[in-house]
Amino acid sequence: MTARAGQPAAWSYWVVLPACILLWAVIAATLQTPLLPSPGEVIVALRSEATNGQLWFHLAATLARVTVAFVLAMAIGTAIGLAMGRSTRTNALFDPLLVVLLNLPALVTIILMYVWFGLVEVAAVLAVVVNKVPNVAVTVREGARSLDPKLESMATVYRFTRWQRFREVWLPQLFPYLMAATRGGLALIWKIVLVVELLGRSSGVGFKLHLAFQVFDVATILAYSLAFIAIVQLIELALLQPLERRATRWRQPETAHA
Amino acid sequence: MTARAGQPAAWSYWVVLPACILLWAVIAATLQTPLLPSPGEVIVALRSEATNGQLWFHLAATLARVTVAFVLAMAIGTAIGLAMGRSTRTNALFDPLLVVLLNLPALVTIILMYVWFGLVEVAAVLAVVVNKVPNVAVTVREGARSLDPKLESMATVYRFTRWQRFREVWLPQLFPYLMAATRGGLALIWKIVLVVELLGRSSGVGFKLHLAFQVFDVATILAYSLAFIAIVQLIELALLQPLERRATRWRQPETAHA
Amino acid sequence: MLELRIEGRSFGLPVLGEIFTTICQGDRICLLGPSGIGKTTLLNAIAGLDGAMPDAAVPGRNKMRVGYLFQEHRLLPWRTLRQNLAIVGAGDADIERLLASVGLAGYADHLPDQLSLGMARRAALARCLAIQPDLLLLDEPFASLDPVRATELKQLILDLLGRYPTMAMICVTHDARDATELANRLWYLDGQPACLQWDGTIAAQSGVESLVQRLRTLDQVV
Amino acid sequence: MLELRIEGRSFGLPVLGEIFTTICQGDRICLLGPSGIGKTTLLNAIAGLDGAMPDAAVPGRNKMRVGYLFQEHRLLPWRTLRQNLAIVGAGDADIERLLASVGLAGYADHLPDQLSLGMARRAALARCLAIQPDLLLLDEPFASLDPVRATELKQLILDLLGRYPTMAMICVTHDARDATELANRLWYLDGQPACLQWDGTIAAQSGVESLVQRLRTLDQVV
Amino acid sequence: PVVSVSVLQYGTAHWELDHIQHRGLDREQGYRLELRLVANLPASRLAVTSGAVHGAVADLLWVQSRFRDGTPYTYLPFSTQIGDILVAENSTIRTVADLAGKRIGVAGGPDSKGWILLQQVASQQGLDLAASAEVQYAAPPLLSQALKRGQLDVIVTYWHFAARLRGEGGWRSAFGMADLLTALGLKAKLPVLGYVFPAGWASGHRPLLDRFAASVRRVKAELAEDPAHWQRLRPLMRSPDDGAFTALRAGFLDGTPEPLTGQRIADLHRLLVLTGADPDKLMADALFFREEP
Ligand SMILES: Nc1ncnc2c1ncn2[C@@H]1O[C@H](COP(=O)(O)OP(=O)(O)OP(=O)(O)O)[C@@H](O)[C@H]1O
Ligand SMILES: Nc1ncnc2c1ncn2[C@@H]1O[C@H](COP(=O)(O)OP(=O)(O)OP(=O)(O)O)[C@@H](O)[C@H]1O
Ligand SMILES: [Mg+2]
Ligand SMILES: [Mg+2]
Repeated sequence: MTARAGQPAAWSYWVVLPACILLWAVIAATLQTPLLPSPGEVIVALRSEATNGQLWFHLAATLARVTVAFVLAMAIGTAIGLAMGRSTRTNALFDPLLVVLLNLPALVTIILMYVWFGLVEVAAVLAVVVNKVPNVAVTVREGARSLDPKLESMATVYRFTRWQRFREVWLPQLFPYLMAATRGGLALIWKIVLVVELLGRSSGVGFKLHLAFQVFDVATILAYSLAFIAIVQLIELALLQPLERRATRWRQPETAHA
Repeated sequence: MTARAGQPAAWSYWVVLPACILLWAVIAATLQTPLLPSPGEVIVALRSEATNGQLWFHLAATLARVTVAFVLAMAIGTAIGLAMGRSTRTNALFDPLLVVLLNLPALVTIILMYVWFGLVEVAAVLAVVVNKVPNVAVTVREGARSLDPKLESMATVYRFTRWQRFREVWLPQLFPYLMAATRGGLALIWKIVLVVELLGRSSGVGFKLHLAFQVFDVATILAYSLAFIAIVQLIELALLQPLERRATRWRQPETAHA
Repeated sequence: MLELRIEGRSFGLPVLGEIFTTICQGDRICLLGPSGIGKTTLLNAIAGLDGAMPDAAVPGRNKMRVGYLFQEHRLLPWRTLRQNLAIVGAGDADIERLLASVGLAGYADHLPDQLSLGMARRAALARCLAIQPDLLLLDEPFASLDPVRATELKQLILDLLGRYPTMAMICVTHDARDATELANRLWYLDGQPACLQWDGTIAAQSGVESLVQRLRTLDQVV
Repeated sequence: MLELRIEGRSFGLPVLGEIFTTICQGDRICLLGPSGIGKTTLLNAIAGLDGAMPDAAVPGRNKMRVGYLFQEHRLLPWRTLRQNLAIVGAGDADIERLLASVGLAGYADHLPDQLSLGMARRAALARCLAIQPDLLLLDEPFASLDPVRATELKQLILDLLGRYPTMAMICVTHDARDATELANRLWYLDGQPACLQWDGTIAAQSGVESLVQRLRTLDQVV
Repeated sequence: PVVSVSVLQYGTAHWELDHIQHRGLDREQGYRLELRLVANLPASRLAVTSGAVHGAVADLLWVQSRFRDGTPYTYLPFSTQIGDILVAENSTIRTVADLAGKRIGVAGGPDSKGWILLQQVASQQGLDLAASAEVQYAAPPLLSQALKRGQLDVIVTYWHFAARLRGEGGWRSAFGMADLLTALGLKAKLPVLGYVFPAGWASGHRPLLDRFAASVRRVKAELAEDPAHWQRLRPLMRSPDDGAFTALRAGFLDGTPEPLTGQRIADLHRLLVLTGADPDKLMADALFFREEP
């Protein structure tokens, strides 16, 4: 119910997470089980992986896959979502296919891709893209459906070019949907990449996670997960949030104050 | 660019999918490899699983898990998303935690849940919920951020109760975001349930899929996948689309016609 | 009834200056002023929408029922007129009666987007009257209306004010004639930051011409 | 310039009836009619927004530049006024000049939501003039404006029309005075479905009173 | 009393445990065997780790690494099958040295014991396989496919995946795993797979475990004696065709371990050291289940 106030203090980003880590440390210290390593142990694991170079190697491999797959999936998914959201005919035609692709288990696409293309990088990335595109499309479609028809007709009267219409009219309205797709998408892609790597790659965080999982080395599992999460957190703070602030500044016109 | 015309003909839903199946049949017939079974073979596999009762047993198990997890995840995720979207303070506090939870690999949560709670149903469902909630929250948060402040102040002046504000003002505006979360969510949950079943249950489609994977029985893999997809398709046609039509009718006021 | 103590409002730049005055029961105030001067800002402040006014300073405001006709209609676009009125608490019979009184009989089951702008504003006026407010805030109620409709609505409001003598009204308008017909008190907002340049009573008999003349002088002074 | 052949428009129920007329270069038409009768529907049809009019029937419309002041402002809320004007093709100097001419000098870098409604409508008018239209469609350009501003804008439009004699204008208004001052031709829309009850010229010398009288009679006839 | 064991459905251990249940070998010994079927190996390990079952089938290296991490398990031998190194019938690969420069697929990742042993032998011959060959880790079914489609030259995989392929015809072992062990100076037929039970539970239920061990011994004997029993198990082996069926049956029986002796335990310790275990932290002798004489 509270109005969206101005920019919150920078420190407020660093309250809950540290508190959670503290809680984790306390629980870990009480339980004393190898299945819940303490934050310290995780950092030790992280440091050892970092110094022997494994961390960088596998993280880089995963990041490369995530980046390529993300860019492809967002571009294709947005195009499909727009087309389906703007035309009920197109939607009716392709909706059943979308539902199928959306719900095809990652396992299935991964197997099929590996089997057809061999255990190669292209197959891995393709499997991820096939898994993610329907997700983006479904989100963007909802956005395309709720585009404001009043601004549409304004754009028609003033003869906006296709590019202007996309950039000036659609994009700002689709922005929240694209952000949702980006955030959820980054997470989803990385999770699929893990499975892809687990089943048929010899590098990447997924591969390492599985090795650690074999021997229940939870500390290493967490170390690798957190390393990746730290990168996402960085993307979030350095890229997504500034972008979001810039793009939604118009939404928060100052409210009157005494 | 086309305007959203009226309701598309019912047949248009049944063009592309059958065409794809036909294409599949043709490719399968030309390739003649067990790695791409023909639609016929998949149906035979489906029928045999159906008659020996396996299909129903495993499908029911999976569906039950999906349903419970879905309802829980949507409810919790919506509440969190709303709270974070409405207050920049709350958002700043919990955003880092959300990013962590969002990007925690399913494998990690599943292992931790199973290890802590044992291989019980509760752990399985909980693992899915933990995986899905951040996703819903991220989507709904975008929706909550773009709520119209003009209607907010109208609701304040006319003293809407909390419930009225939620139901009459917020829900219709959040609807597209909730639909995106529902569609993407059903898919995601079912994919996580597959992994959850794989790792620690003795029933469910995920269990069956992996058994089939061990011997590369692609026909059975596809049979089970498609059985579930058929159910989602049914939900889509019988529930989601009518709901969507009802809820967005106001968006498509008739346009003038000659 | 309401003691107004606004120390100023600003959006970065100051918009309203100090405004101290009292609104009494039965006051029918017309608020005039150039476009963009701060009339809507003032109404929002009175309705307590900007959250800047300490509620303690206004004893009783929380119990006061405010009917606010916004400058845009702000009907819920996903609800029919009937539902829009029912949400604020109007009964079924009331709804039919109110819609008929603003000339929208038969439109109860239309969505706001299925109406013309003038019709939607009339529906919003009906909603505003439906809650039987203690304080009626009207932001240009007769904009987008043809003269016949405008006269009808003016009469409707006058009737209502006559029926509930404790009700107070603040009505933004740009039309001196509206002011003389509706109001017994006039606020003229102008200046940088804007203050009430004129807060006085209007004698019903003083003609439109003299008011227009008076406003014109004010305009030149500021 | 434009031959209007509307066989009727309906939203389920018929709204417009048959409207056959011609708009010539230099025509300054004021469109009057009760609220909710179909004025906006007619403007949309002329602008080709409802997609119902076969374009072949209107030779040259596709090359015609239409400047449409919608009843709501329809500025892009995420763009400043400067950007909103630049998108439709206005140069930097033009933007400053146009904004100044509608009384918004210094507001070029404001967002539409940072303006009052009257200011936003003036900005929309500036956008409408920025494209140097062949046909100017104005849906109540003076609503929400104080008399001083309204007079200024009226003068601005008159100047423009004088400067470009081939430009045609259709202006919806509810004010007979506006009509006599702006127009040389008058459309009166009324009826069920609505048709042009009156499509005639206005002699500049015929006073407001006589027009008001005339409209009143029309009102009673329909 | 109950002994619950988590096994891979259709896995090799499932065959004998199912036979125990079918023949009532558990009740004969005065306990009840409960099976918890899972779909893959990690699930089985997770089950025993989280305490959902008493025991599971695991390999020795895993038990050792869990021991090192502070979770000891009692180890009861199940099979001596280490895995297989498979090439096409017409392949030129016949010795370890031939592997240089080839595309090798490895099941289960770099920790799999067949692969570790292979590397040991190769390095004795001065060959660094990890560097000189193109190694690809993947799930066993994917490897079988990749081999068939010519995307790999040789795969190091689990014995039953290999048995199926050999049963189909067209594939052969490049060289015996047993040869690798002898090349490393180890006895062949070391029990590298076993039933594992948390050590704490095992010491508290020693008599029960004895009875379980007895029924395991019985079932192996019965399966070896009478081929007819195998016909009933055929669906559990996923109804293989005759070639694969024979290969699977032979492979299973071939893997039957001898009872553990001090000598064998010492051999197992040497094997562990060879595969990289810390010699100072080897599994205690007491953790190797030795039947009462
Ligand atoms: N959200 C906002 N952010 C910044 N400035 C604002 C905002 N809202 C209003 N203003 C400024 O406050 C001033 C007064 O606005 P207000 O809407 O009160 O005018 P008004 O008198 O109602 O005008 P009109 O008759 O055109 O409706 C304007 O100059 C406007 O630019
Ligand atoms: N989208 C729509 N769906 C259904 N009916 C509509 C729609 N738009 C307009 N109408 C109907 O068409 C009629 C004419 O509407 P229009 O907006 O053209 O009126 P108008 O003359 O511009 O009125 P105003 O002066 O109030 O703006 C109204 O009765 C309205 O109910
Ligand atoms: Mg205003
Ligand atoms: Mg209109």
